Amino acid sequence: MAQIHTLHILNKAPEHPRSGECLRSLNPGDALLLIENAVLALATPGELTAGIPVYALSPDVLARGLAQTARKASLVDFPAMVELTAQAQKVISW
Amino acid sequence: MAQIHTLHILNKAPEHPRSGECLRSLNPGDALLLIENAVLALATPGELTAGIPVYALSPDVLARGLAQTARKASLVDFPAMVELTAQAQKVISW
Amino acid sequence: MSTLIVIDQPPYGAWAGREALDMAFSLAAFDQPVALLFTGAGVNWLRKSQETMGIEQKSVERNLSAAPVFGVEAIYADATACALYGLVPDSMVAGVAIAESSAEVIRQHSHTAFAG
Amino acid sequence: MSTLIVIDQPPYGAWAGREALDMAFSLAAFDQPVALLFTGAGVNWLRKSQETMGIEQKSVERNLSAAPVFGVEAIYADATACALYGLVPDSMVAGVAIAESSAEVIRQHSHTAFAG
Amino acid sequence: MTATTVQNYTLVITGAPYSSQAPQTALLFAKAAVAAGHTVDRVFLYGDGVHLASSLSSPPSDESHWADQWGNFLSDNDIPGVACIASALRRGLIDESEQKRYELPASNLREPFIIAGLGEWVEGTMASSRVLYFHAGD
Amino acid sequence: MTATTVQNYTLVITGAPYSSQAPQTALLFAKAAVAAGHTVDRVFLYGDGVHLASSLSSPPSDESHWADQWGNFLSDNDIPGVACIASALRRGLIDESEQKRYELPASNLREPFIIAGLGEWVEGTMASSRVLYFHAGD
Repeated sequence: MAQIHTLHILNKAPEHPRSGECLRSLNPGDALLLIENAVLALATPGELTAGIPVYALSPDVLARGLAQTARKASLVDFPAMVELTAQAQKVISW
Repeated sequence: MAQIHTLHILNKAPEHPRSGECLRSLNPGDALLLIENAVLALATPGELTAGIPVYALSPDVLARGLAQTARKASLVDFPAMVELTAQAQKVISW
Repeated sequence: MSTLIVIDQPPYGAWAGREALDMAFSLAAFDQPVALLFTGAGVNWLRKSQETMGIEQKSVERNLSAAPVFGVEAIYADATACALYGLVPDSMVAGVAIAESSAEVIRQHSHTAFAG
Repeated sequence: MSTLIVIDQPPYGAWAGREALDMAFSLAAFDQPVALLFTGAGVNWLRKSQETMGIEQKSVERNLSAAPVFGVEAIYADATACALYGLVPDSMVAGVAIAESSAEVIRQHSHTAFAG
Repeated sequence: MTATTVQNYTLVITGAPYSSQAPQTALLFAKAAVAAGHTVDRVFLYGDGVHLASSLSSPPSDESHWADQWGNFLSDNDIPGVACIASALRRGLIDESEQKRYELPASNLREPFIIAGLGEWVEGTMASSRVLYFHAGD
Repeated sequence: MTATTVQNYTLVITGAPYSSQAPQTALLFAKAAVAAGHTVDRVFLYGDGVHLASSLSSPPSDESHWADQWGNFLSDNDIPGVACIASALRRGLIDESEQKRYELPASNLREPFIIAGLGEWVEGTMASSRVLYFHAGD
């Protein structure tokens, strides 16, 4: 995993106003981790972000039946989520 | 008050996905009652609905400091809200 | 009186959708006419192959498949929402009717209750 | 470490915003640097002349006016959200700084906490 | 239907006090309905709304005590207040009989609320002429 | 900062069990963090998150019992679990001392949780290297 400045953890569905706020706040060097309802963004058309690494929590992806459509993100398990939060200099929970 | 087919009671802020769903579901003969967070729609630009009567619960309007800007709706108190629900043939709480 | 239960919240992230399903099953158990409408992010309840072991919740897929057996008259899914979330009949549980207009489905029922 | 408390939920309809305010006041009471950012529907916390008697809740207007006294370093309001809700400096409580970019405000703080 | 038709309301509250505005709006509505001569068939607490029936809620003395106010309103007007048993058990809202059955250390249901099944809601929809829902607004 | 840096986490949970997914995600995260050799300084329950500390929560036997699981995890790992007193009192989550002070009919705080002020959260932000929030997702 590359050095991450800010890890943005998003748990809101794409319709939620905070989801848009989060996506507009990403900067080069940041990373985005989708958990809970936010993994539904994997099912919607279009790219989520330009040039920002996107991760998605696999238990949440599997629960929502999205394992086949998850090409927009790298799937991570809980140990990898912990590792992301440890590596990032800063973590924001949206 | 004119005869109302369906009274739509909306309590969600304009950003909430259910707010848009509600506005798209209005039919001629219906009425819209804004309560709680939904009265914030009175502060936003543009019309809410075309040709549908719009009411707003005055205690909620006053609490949010919107009494001056409430030209998009007729203000009603709780007794008038009761009357609206009694007159309408059908009530939907969004 | 026919009741429509509307679920517009996504599965597993909140309980309101589950509890709305229980309302539908309860009406059916009392032989009251009831239908379900899934719209917005709520259509994701209808996706096949939900594997919930990793989040330690029960899958709702089986409940939904059983809805007709328990007397739920129809399961509607909003067409626009299905398109947004890439849901086609093949990727959805069986027995779902695609509704071009949620507003029209709502209009056809005398009583509407939303998930929390 | 400087903390930014972000409130994006409208006032009175939910408690999360109030409880986020308490977080800010609590940090200030412990002499920790803290600022508030209001964005989205949350900017409506900042409107003047909130008369809450009819909903039997306490107004938050006075609390917000007192924020600088209690040591909150800055109150930012997102410019786009203010425009959407027709908020101009004259219609807002005193001491609010309009932020052209919420993202920039967030970037300037080392710790960010959202209202529930 | 005219302005003088008396309605019989079932009110369903799904938002929790001190989390949503739902119980407050519902109470002010219920008081206005009764004052106007309408009846309230029952109040049904569902989902997070069951927290309204807690006997332990203790807001600061300068804030409204919604559980207290609701309890008094129901008692004064002989209106049944029912918390859904499935919602209540998950969320830790328990009457004495559930306390015994599940061997729990305490019970916390406020009078005059009772705990019962969703059938109470179904009956409400059949018995009343209007069913209104008070949801959380966020 | 390298992959082997040990972090000390403060976890803040603001979403309620059986209402949001927050307590579940937080628990699975906390277990993975401890398994990886990191430490959890404390878990702070705020807003609706205080319901996680209820001793009366009784989900159906075929569902996860999040309050039980959290209580066991905290005890097994000697991690303090603190429910914010202001959030807790409004929502009817009470320990024995608050029961006495407010003359309430019962208490319902689950061991090993304690009730304390927001200062515990402030201390957490100062003592730990990472503060993570687990909010409701709707």
